[in-house]
Amino acid sequence: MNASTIVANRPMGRLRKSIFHDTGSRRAIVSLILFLVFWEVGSQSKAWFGVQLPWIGMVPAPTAVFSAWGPLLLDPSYWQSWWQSSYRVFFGFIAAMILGIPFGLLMAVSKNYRDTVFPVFEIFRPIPPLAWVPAAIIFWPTQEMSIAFVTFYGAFFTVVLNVIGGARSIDVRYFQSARSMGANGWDIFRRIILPGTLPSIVIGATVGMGITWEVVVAAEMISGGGNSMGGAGGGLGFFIWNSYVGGSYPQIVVGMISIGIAGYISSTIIRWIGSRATPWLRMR
Amino acid sequence: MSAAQEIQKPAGSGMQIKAAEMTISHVDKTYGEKQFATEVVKNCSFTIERGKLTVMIGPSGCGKSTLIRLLAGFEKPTSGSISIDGNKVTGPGRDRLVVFQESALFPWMSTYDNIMYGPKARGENTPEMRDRAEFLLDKVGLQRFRSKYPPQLSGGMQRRAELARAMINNPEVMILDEPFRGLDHMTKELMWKYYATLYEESHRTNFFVTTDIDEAIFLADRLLIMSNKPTQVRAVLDVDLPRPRSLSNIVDDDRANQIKMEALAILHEEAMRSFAGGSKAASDFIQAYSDRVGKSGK
Amino acid sequence: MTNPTTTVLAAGSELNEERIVALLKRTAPFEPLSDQRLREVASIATPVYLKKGDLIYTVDERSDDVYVIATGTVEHALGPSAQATQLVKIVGEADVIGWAALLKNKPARLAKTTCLQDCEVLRINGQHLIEILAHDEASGREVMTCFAKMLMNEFTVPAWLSQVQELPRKVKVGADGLETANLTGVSLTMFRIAQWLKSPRPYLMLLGFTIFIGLWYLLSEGWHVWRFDRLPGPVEVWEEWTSRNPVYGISLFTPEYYTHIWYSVRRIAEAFFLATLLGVPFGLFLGWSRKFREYTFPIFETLRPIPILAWVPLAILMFSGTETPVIFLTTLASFFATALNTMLGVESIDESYPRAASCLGASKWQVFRHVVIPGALPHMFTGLQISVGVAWFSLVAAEMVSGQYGLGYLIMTSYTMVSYPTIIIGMATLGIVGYITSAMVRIAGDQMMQWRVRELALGGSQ
Amino acid sequence: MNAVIQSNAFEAKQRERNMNTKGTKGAIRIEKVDKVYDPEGAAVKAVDTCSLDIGAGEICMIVGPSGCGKTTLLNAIAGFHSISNGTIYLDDELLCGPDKPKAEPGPDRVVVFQNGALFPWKTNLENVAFGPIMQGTMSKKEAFEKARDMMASAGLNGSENSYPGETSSGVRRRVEIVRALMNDPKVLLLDEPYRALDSLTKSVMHEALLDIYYKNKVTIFFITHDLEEAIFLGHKVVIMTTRPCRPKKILDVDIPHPRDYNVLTSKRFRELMDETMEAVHEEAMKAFERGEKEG
Repeated sequence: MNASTIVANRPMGRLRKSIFHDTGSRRAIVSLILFLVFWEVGSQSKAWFGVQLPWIGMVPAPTAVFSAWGPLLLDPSYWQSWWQSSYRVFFGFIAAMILGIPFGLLMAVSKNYRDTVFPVFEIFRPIPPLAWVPAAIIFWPTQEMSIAFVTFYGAFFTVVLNVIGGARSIDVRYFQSARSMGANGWDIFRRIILPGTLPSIVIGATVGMGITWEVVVAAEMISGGGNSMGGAGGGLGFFIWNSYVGGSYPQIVVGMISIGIAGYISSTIIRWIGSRATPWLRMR
Repeated sequence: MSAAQEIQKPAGSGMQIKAAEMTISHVDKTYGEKQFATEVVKNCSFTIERGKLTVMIGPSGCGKSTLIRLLAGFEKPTSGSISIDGNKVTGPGRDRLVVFQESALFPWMSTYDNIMYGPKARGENTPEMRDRAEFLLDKVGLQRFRSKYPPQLSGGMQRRAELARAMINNPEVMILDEPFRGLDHMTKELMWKYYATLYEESHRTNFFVTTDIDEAIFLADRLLIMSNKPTQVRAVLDVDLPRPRSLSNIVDDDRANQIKMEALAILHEEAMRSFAGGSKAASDFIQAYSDRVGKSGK
Repeated sequence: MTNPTTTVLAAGSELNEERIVALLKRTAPFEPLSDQRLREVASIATPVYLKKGDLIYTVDERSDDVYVIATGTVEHALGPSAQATQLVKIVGEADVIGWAALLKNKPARLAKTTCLQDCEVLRINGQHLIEILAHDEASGREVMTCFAKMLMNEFTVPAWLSQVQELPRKVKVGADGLETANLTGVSLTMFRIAQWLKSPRPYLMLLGFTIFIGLWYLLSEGWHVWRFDRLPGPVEVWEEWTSRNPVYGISLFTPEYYTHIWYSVRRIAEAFFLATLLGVPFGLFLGWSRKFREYTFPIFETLRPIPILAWVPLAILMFSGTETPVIFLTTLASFFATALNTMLGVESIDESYPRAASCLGASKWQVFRHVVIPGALPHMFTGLQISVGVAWFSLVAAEMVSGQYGLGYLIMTSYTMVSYPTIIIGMATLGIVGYITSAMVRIAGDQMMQWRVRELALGGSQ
Repeated sequence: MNAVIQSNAFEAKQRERNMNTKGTKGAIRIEKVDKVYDPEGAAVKAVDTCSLDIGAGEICMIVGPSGCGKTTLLNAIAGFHSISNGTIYLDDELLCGPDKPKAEPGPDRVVVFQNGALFPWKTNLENVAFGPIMQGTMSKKEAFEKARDMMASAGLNGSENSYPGETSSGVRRRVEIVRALMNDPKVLLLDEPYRALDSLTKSVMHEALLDIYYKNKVTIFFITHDLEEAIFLGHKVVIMTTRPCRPKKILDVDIPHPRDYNVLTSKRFRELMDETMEAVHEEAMKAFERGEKEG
């Protein structure tokens, strides 16, 4: 074989390559199927073998989950739960971005402001957002507002920290070149600090989105579950809790998977917006 | 600046080239306080002559970058004065422009936007400026890459874009801090040619910092050899080689080699001098140097 | 400083100029000098006569002079701080000692030199010697080169960075020559504190806290602003917290308070330990073996987006009792963070490291042990820090929903019992304990990555 | 302290004696090697029918523009990459060929990497002793002892217990070369090791490398894009074409070893520079222009 034959073999090469690439996804499929089978066998162990396996034996089987899911898809209250949770996530998240970005930028730009505010900010940070739930319920007039507050709080710190980190990691040479080309403070803020911080804002938003979902679910479970606010207005977190309380165990898993899907979709959206906003990071 | 002289006006650029002269007299720069103070620049005086390419060479870590920050006005000297055409430098200004080590192109702007940054920032987004940007894009051969972002450009192209970004602002003094550092040797040589041509066409006042002796000799009109920390000028050599220069001529040329030897001798001595408190690079150098002394049988 | 033990005899001694020049000629560093220069050197040399056991100089004295030994032998013992290749050696005729006097920064003496016999020694002022050498650049340079070489051969770099705390007075000797380091640990810290107090930072910080607490006070207790009046104010909280006889039953003086803290901390410790034990090896294998990753990562990624709290009912179903579900949830949260970051750590290792190891003859397993694990450490510890934070997050949530005792439980029950100040006490305690645990992880990380700490310390100091 | 000077004289003599005899092992024969990269089916030819003979104990300098495929060749010899065609022999033993596209990496061919690959988590001494300990050819104690000796003879005593991150880049490069030599390799493969150094430090490093070479006589396969460096160090300079990479011109440098810095301004050196400069620049220009197209 010489060089020319290799080059001529390119289509073959491409085919081989694609098969090779496939081993990755094939293995993924294999492993996911194995996982489902294991889960099914484990859950059905009592029915099939008469011996209940520990832990996994208590989990509803995938077949039960799917059969419970079917009717739910036609149930408007299920979709209302989706809507409720997404709505809360959206507003909590937007609020965190709207307040967190300027707050972080201000801290990054003004040293005095940072020295004053940051220590106070730091003592709040290690307090988990859910610890705020009771205080929020006491303070805010409606339960909806207290959930929104805790949601906002969860994402806020991540966003602010990322903005500060991003703004402070901008290469000092960028400021120096801008200044030596005659830029004023406002121009530096608008054209250097803002775009320079954008990648970190995107990262902060992606992480913050994940946290928001965690918080929303928890808040819904604690407030909706603890208080009998009830009904379909509780969101997916409450849906899970309600299924548990009502004894319809397969629905718990349906709720979990739904939240997983919702979380995945929202972070994909954030990532997509992020990559549109930072085209220079998409090299080539 | 009123005292700046108009030297020449290359066809097509639509720019009036102004060139200024900078004087650095008895400048000291100290960081830290009391027993923690480090003197980086000490009693340093020299002039960057009008319309000439002054190259400063010294071992790495000798405080050249500090000097550049002082010249650009990003920092203030502890004592002494820096003036441009007789006016004291108090802060950064558009009469002086710095091109940095590695690339400092804004990664979030396309090549064209980067070049136009200066004019836009000053609110001079005029047709005249846009023409000038086009002219410079052609000049550095980046017309086809105008809408690419810097990470999409090769190292050599980034440096060329950076030169264009600096030139559009028509600075009276251009300050370049090891602008070709990090490029591979061959690309570097090509960049020297590019840069030398740009300089020969306009004869701005240029101040160029490097650690590479070949680069220095190829480019310089005047060569300042710096001492180790605290930085001072050790020697000034006039590089009186004819322009335009070509690399193969420089390798052959006896005069160029003579200057090179002269400069090397001073640099070696400088490294020697600093062995007690100097940079690591210098102490490496010393060691090899002393090995050589041993080798030649003394 | 003068040495009390040395005796300088009057002029007209046995060491005349001729002998001195002849001696200097034989002395290694002075060889390149011309006769005339040697004579100049001789003119500034003072002959000194010493008895057996006399001290020429000792550690930490000021170094002004260089000594050339004319007759006799001298024991040259370097102090422990010098980190020399050879601590004690005997020097004799035509040897030079005390060249610290020639160094730029004039470091203090590094060694103790004792005469082993009666000796004749030349004392040469270092400053004057350099002045003479400066007259004659070419050969002067060679003399200095020779000194430089002697220096390089004799010293090693001290581990001064790791000794900052113990050594009150240390001397930095390194590839970059000699310099006195008056930057001792203590004085440096003092200096930094002084700088800090001089800067506006501490006062601004104080201002920040004042504003925060002041606002809180005014809104809740001072002016009773709408809705804020429902929150307990700082005074009320503080009084409750430090009361020996708390109104709502929880304060610094009630054992119950510590029971709650103990429960939470114990759960965190258990969960964190379990998650690290499982997550680190899992993450390492994920990053190291492509096959392993392709088989297991999809499952990992399917489960990861499900919020931890969504697991609560399932956890209650799967595990009996109230304690195990809480531990399970907390462990699960930490596990994801640890495993993911460890995997990223392995992926971040520059491919030339495993290549270098394999071309030095390391087997696959050795590469894993010596390259993959240490290389992934920095990311791994970032992961562990995140993991502690996440653990607290889920612990509090889990304690609120189910479980007994613990700070989350305390906050929730205080809410239902309408003992509002206790809620704030619980939150503040959570903040403090949470901060301490993550600081502990950070310190452990620094301990395990000395190489990184030292690298960063150096980067910061230069 | 006279001893210092004396031992130098002794070493110099030793060196002169060694000078005339090149090493006896480590000859590399590269025959018609091709390498095609195939990312997503788009075949990119990195190396094209490349044949090259490197004698035992020779310093062979490979010059070519960045990204021309020199490193691919080095990776093939080291055993990090497979080749598509052709054969490579080391001392008449097959390293890789049609039936065995990828060589086994081993301690007989040690690579010094472009950005340095000293393990930052091990001290310099542990790094140097790494090879023998891994191979199990020495006990830990022996390995450390030998490492200490080797470092001392390369003028590196003093940095044994520092971590690489604490030492200067020049020292790091020397430690890395010593780490390679610890394994008594037949071939030393250097991939632009001095690229990131400033030119003063670089000149020091060249002499240090020659010093080590005079003591050890290993075959050196050295990739660079600096022609001056190539002629100063090499017995043989191979100028490569830009991608796909193939020898364009092979130059024997007839300046006698040992060399020192005076060589740089000697007449013969300048002649050699002249002779090759054009060829190199032609290729650099090609790569430069193509770099634009690729962008």
